[in-house]
Amino acid sequence: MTFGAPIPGTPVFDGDAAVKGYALNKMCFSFNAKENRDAFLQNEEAYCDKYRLSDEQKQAIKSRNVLQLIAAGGNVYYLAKFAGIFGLNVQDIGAQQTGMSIDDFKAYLVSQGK
Amino acid sequence: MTFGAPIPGTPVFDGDAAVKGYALNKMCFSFNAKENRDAFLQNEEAYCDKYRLSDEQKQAIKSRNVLQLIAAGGNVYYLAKFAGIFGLNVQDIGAQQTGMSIDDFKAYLVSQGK
Amino acid sequence: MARIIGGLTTSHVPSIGKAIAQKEQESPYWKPFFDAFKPAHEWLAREKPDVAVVIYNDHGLNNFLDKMPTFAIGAAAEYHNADEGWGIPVLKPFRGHPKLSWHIIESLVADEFDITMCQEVLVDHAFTLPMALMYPGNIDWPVATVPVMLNSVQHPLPTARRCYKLGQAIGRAIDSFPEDIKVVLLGTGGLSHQLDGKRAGFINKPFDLWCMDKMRNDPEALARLSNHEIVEKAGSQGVELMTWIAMRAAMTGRVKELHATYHVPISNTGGAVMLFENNPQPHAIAAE
Amino acid sequence: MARIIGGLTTSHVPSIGKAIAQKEQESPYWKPFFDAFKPAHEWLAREKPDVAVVIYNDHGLNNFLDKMPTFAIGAAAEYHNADEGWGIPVLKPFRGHPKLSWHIIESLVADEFDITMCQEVLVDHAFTLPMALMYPGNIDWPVATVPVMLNSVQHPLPTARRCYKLGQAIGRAIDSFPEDIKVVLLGTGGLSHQLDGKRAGFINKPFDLWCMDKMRNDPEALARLSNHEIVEKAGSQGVELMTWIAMRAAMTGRVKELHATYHVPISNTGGAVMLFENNPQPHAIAAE
Ligand SMILES: [Fe+3]
Ligand SMILES: [Fe+3]
Repeated sequence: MTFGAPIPGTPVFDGDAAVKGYALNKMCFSFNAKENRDAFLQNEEAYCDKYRLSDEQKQAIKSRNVLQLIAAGGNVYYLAKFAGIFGLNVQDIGAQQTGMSIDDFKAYLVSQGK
Repeated sequence: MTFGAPIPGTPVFDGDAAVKGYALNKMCFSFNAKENRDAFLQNEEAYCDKYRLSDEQKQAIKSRNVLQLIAAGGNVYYLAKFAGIFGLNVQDIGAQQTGMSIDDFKAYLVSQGK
Repeated sequence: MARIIGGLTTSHVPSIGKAIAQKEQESPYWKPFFDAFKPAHEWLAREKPDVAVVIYNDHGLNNFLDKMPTFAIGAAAEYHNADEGWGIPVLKPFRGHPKLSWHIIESLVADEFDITMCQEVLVDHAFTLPMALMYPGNIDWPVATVPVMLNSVQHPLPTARRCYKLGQAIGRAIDSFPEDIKVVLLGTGGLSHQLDGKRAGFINKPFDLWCMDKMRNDPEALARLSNHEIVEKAGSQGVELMTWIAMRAAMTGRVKELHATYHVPISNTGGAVMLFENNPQPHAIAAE
Repeated sequence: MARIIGGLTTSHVPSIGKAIAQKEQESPYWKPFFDAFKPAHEWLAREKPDVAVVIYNDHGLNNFLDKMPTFAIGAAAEYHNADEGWGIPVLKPFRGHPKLSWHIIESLVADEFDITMCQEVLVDHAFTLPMALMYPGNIDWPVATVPVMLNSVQHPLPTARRCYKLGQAIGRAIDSFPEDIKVVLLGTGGLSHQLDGKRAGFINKPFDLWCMDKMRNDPEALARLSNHEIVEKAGSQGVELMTWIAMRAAMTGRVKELHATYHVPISNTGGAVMLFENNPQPHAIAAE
């Protein structure tokens, strides 16, 4: 039982990822609520400890690096709520993951409509 | 779409009951936690108000009457947690619903094994 | 008997909510997408449906990994929107239709669909924004609603085939609802997009146009796609196509396309809108 | 390859927990029920399964009506028991087997079962007490576990036929798990009982004995029961029979009965225990 051949550059959030990322995703799910976003901003480390993040996950949170967060088991639907704390939208995180500037990433999106 | 012909003396917890009983069952579900059982015992009316029980449901809670609680939309799996607050088990609530004494109800259970 | 009068499929992205709040509907970036709904507005004003059955995917507002349903259906009297963490205005509550919800749930469970039944649902942007696009101007929602959620978060996802069958079963269930109401179907999601990984930003216009063509002429072809094929061709969030497939399969009558728009990009997504009319089959008319 | 070595079905009632806590196993009331597990103890000591797949119904500890799954499967590393409101001692946590859980979930979803996938489950007395009956003496649990929950609370309940098919699909999934482990199945619930309404206290010994006979010789017959028939004949909580049906259907090999006990009452319930051995079919052996 597997999803099939890996698709380059494309994470698949399967059972292994879910097991690995549970604490991280649970924390990110909590960011639906403003009081939790505020609590995170007030004391980031304490908040990560409360959700029992692994060292890899804490490091990934500290880095704000989406690819690292995914490698640590993060699911993009929940990670988007983490990004939201910093006012980052899906173009911002797209640019970060692809290594493009934001303008280049937006131009890339437009180019695919031609 | 229905469950079928009514079976005498046998409630069926279907969608209609679920809609009617939601607040009541939600309150009873909260009784899994000791602090909620204690809060109920401390101020029963305030606790019922917090869960927005209907007047019929409040009355049924006040009466401790299981048939009334079921008529008000209660589901026995959740109501059992309400009964638990008073140390009542399924023989106690069986006796109450059938109008038997507890000894008679227990004897009835035994008689069905003959 | 209830009657499915038609259906609308649309992309959803949170930034639509911001565009509405900031009144950017006429900006060069947003105009092509918002304009796509004008034919729907005319059609809705004329047809006046009573209930919208909204097939969508939750993005982590209502459902978490502790208890992730494959298929979940709301059966509440009211549904609330809530903060999703991105500062989009929270929209007004939506009326439910518990009787229709329970009728659909009973019919589906009898048909061997293993539904998660929900008496509370926080509806997210994938539900609220298509409603706001259909009924603009912050008016009181003129329809009751039934939310139907398909898992798009946690693999294994339901197969396209299973979503197609779910749609067919929903269609049968609505057709057999005894009240004389008009139902509009919504399918919200897709088309191609990918938010995560080094392939983030991937959009596949040829595949999207192929999907739209199949929606018109050969929806069964969509049911034959594997999940791997969909992720490969439509991106990891392109799996939201499942909502389109289920909605299309739920139209049980003769289906006529009234409108279609495709515009890239809206946010990171292939922005697509299709509007279909559904005319009951002769046998369905006979059964009324 | 994984191998299903057999299965045990048993009634569960909260008062078993009290009887264990108060060491009443030898009392006249409880002895016939607790004695029924002695053959299971010998069998388990000899066969030493690695994992128990526990098919049961939650009674409102883990699942509420806000989000009530038809079929839910745990996929966590550990499962905790908790206060259910009746003062039964909370039992020690149970080890999970996430790999087997996810394998079963993937297989079932591919087979068009619409599973709710759970990375946290509070396991209730229907899970914990059968484990305590199988492994008495407050020892460290010698098996990992996979919880499988069937909805018995909110109608529409899954049909007996659907539960039978679910069991078959679970059996196929376990048979195809690549690790060399031994799996024991548990089905916990029933038999006849009714807690609510004026018919409370209803037990149907002839029907229970018929069910036990069909478990032995003709499990398909159980799959032909309608839910209405089950409620009528087994009482409103007699629907927990579904857990027996699913567990029996999951035994994919040649099944041999090792033991059966029926004793009325335990609490309000027809107290039944059955132990089966499962010998892989020739083709299953060939596939190993
Ligand atoms: Fe989306
Ligand atoms: Fe039970």
